[in-house]
Amino acid sequence: MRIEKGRANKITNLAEAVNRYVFDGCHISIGGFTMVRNPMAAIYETIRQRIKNLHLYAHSNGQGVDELIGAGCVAKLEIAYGGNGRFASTCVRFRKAVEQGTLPVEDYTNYQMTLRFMAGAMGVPFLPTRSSLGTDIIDKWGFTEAMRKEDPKIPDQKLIVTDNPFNKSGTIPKVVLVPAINTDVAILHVQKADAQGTARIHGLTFSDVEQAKSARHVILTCEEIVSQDDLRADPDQNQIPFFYVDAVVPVPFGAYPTSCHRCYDYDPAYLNEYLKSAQDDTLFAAYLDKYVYGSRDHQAFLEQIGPDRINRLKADPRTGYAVGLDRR
Amino acid sequence: MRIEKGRANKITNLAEAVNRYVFDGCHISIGGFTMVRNPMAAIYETIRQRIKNLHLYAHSNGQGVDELIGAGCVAKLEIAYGGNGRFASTCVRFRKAVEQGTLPVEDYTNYQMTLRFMAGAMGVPFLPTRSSLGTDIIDKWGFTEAMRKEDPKIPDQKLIVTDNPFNKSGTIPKVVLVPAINTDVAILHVQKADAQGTARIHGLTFSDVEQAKSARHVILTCEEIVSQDDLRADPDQNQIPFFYVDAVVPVPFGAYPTSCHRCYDYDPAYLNEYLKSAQDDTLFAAYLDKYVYGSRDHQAFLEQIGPDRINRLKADPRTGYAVGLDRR
Amino acid sequence: MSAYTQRELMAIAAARQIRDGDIVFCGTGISMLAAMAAKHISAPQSVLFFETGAIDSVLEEIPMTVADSRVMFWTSVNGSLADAFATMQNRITGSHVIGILGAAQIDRFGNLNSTVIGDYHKPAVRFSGSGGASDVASFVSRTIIFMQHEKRKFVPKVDYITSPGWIDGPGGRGRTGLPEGGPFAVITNMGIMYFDERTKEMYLGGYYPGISPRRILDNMGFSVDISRAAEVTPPSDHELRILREVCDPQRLILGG
Amino acid sequence: MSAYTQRELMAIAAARQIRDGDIVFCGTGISMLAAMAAKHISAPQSVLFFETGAIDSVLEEIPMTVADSRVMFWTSVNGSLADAFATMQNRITGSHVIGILGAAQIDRFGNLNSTVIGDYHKPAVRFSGSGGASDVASFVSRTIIFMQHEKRKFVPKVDYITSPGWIDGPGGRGRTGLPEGGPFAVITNMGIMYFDERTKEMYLGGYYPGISPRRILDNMGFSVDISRAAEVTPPSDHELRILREVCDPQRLILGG
Repeated sequence: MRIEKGRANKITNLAEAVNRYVFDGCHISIGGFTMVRNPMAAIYETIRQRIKNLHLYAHSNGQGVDELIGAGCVAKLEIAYGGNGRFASTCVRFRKAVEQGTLPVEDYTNYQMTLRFMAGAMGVPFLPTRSSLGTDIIDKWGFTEAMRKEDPKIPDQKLIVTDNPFNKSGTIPKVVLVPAINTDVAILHVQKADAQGTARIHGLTFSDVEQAKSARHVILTCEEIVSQDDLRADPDQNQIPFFYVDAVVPVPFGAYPTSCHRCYDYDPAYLNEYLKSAQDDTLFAAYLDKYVYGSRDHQAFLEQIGPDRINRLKADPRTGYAVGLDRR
Repeated sequence: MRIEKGRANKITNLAEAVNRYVFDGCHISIGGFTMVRNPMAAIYETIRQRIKNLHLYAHSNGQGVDELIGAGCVAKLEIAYGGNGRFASTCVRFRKAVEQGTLPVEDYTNYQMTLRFMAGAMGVPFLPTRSSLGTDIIDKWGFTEAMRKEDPKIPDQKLIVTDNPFNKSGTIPKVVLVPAINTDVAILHVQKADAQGTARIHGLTFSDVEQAKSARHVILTCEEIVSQDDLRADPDQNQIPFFYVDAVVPVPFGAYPTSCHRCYDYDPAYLNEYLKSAQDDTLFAAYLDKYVYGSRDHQAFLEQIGPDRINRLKADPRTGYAVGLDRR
Repeated sequence: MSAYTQRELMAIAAARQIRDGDIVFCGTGISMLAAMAAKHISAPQSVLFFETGAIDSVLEEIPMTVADSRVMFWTSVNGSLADAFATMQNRITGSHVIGILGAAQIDRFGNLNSTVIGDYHKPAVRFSGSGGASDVASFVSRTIIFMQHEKRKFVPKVDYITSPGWIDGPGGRGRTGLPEGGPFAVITNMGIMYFDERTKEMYLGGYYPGISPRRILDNMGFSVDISRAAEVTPPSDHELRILREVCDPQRLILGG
Repeated sequence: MSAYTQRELMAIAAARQIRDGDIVFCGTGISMLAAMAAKHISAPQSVLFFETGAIDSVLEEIPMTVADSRVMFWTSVNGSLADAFATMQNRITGSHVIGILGAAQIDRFGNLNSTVIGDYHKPAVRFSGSGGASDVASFVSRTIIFMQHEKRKFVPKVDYITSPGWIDGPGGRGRTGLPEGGPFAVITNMGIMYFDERTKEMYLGGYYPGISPRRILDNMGFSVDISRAAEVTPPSDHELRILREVCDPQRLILGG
């Protein structure tokens, strides 16, 4: 780590970062939530590099998860919510893959997935919660015994219900223990980072910080590289220390078509077009060819979308989003 | 809570707040760390109101803890560190009380106490850690079985060492489960709060946020009451939502003689004088008479200290502390 | 009194269930709209709260996800998922949170399915899954549920229990180790169902103008007591104006 | 070569143990001073890290507590106790943290007592207790320990194990369930002790100029191997200048 994660200048390009840290069969998580602050540029680059068999962990990453599944990059999924807000009550490529039986899924809740990342970040094997007692989230396991045996990275049990050993008052009879997640790589998109990798997220952090700390390697894409002094003048506002980070990649609009608080909004037109394409395999293949494989990089992708559409998404400084944007 | 902790204007005076929420025998925690951001004004008011038999929880609150113990307010103590930085490798009144056998103490580590507040805040009965395995922190209990039986607020076990039920990889064979703390009241001193109780802490938060969320009632003293809009213009920087808070008390220099980041430094002269007085019961009684009982309120206390000394402690805006202060 | 759509009526019916001062956990869509409407109509002191960590949001525009930048505006605190769920699991704050949820299936005890239709391992239909729904249903004091009134959705036994209701009736939650609290009301396109204090079973509390209790029973896979049902007061012009002009002028949630 | 005090020598001896790039957990006092000196002399890339949540502090003045505003200045991140300890318990970052601790008693395996002298329930002397020391000693890869060389402090058996060392020797930590790693060096007022790779027992690695290994043994409650001991190079003028002029001009830690 002294070499990889130390004070070195970690700025690199996206193709290089993805090529180095995202590999066939790796265990991975991505930051953001539904159509907000997903590391889309890195996700499209992963698809472009045709990296397969990912073991993907997510709480509610709608758009990023659905595109990775649709492009055939995902072999196993542990997730809480396969939807995308108002743009997809259930993500279409996710739904198709599960209904066709091609994608093994393990279901948890958003809090359980968050606690699992937190446990990994804390270096403990599990964390307790009272969530989902009495439900099929406890009783029904998506991953078979065999799958759990053969992959040393997956815990041998989905979760464990146990009596509360401190149950003196009797108010909390039982808890659910959820196992830690320790990924090979986490990819996050943030507003600001410096060359060493200290990062500042504006707005809600979701479980991005826990994801970064539970991963062996961290790729940060950011809207803007700022000077170390800019971030250190008010360190209360920074969330990720540089020594957790391996690669820093400046990618303006790197979350597009998802939103990035204080920078730009999600693109309803794109998300609606995606939803239409996702319904049909031929249309979806054409979608990937046009926007993902058909773009050399994120810059080229944005050029396809065109500056007019992009500019309409720019955030209003008072609110942090594009006020009055037509979101139909 | 809708009544107590809702949107009401919670601004009150310190005598009223302490009288209402700090009672004989209550379980209490205070914010800060060693001689930094302790809620000293509220602590002196608690001493002044001669509230006794407190069950006090602290990780490393040096000055506040030692004054409460010295004034005879504390019946039981759960703590990690009874020191005060360079001003007392071991707090003197704490040391005397324990050596004289008048103060039952339960020893934990700083991380364990932090996890215990966090468990209370999260509403779970315990949290796991690998800390202190193989030590006497595990084996030796300060509170007797009888004490633990008679007080329903104390868990029946200090902590529990258990096998890791997810021990597939064998890397983490055992964990220590530390029990949640749920206090009757937490008292914190912060830099900024609004009338509803939304709070912003500048600099390190220690375990103040977890303490607030694990308490039934919260008293916030603050350097400054600011408008709701001031805090809401950048909510990323606020840590405590108003609905956790019961009372908001504006007390400039409310942490004095401890420090408050960006506002003022600790007062070495006061802390050295305190240390000298603490060595001797007669001197200490005189100390309490002069500074605590001898002051009508915190304002009167500060007047005893005098504006020259106070002004020397004022923080330099660049660093947040009093640069070049004589700290010998 | 002006005409209104079913969706408008549902949003208003739910909004009326929110007490002033409640901390309201909102999901995406109509649940958010109901909370927003209540805030502007009958519960100005209520707190809009999102699982993503936004506490006491000021919604100048309707969000399209609980993570939308629109929920981050002018809040008391912008935190994280961990903070938000801890606030609901917390014994003091959690008891003052009311949750609004939707689902694909519901049974007589208010247990919800939002995961699969059919066998979990070979689903005929796959839905989004829990998200934060099971957490909320586990932790908070009262939940309000949005449903479409159809036989295949009100079923004797849900295909998969995603979010716990009253489990199997009186004492059911206690036996599983869940905190107290549970489903309070079910708002549908035809009426409002409540749960009996004693039996924890669903009963018809109200039917919308022009819809008979009988017709509601015809749209359920199990029968419920209709003896306590009364006609629901239709939305007032004021309620409709707030809903249409203040909350969702683009009809993003209300639809056409 | 200029004269120097014992404390100055101890601080420099400890500073020399810090590798460039280490994440250095600092306690209050001489341990902080040693880390600050190393940063200015031999380990400019090292990270000063405090249990209070300050990460990569820029110390323009020596702090008098790990919570001092001086540790909050120009950091990478200002967090909380929970963040700081998680960073040490974390399997990836924790393995790169080196901890510097002090204690009242130490045994041959580097187990430390900073809690009581005598019976825990009726102590003759009460000390501060663990603070973060037991956490650090449990989690991190290497710890450096400051001690005064006295018979009553180097004891066959400590009165209370506050912070785990190598427990009872080879495999001891594994048997208790602790992570790998453990005590690395003990810096005293007379010399430097290391721990044998195989037996995990303390041995004398270095003695200060003018102090014989024999005299060191006379000041210990148990005997150790002295066959590997060499004289410690005294502090250079450069090291002393940095220590005195840059790190602690008020001699707050160095003393008179």
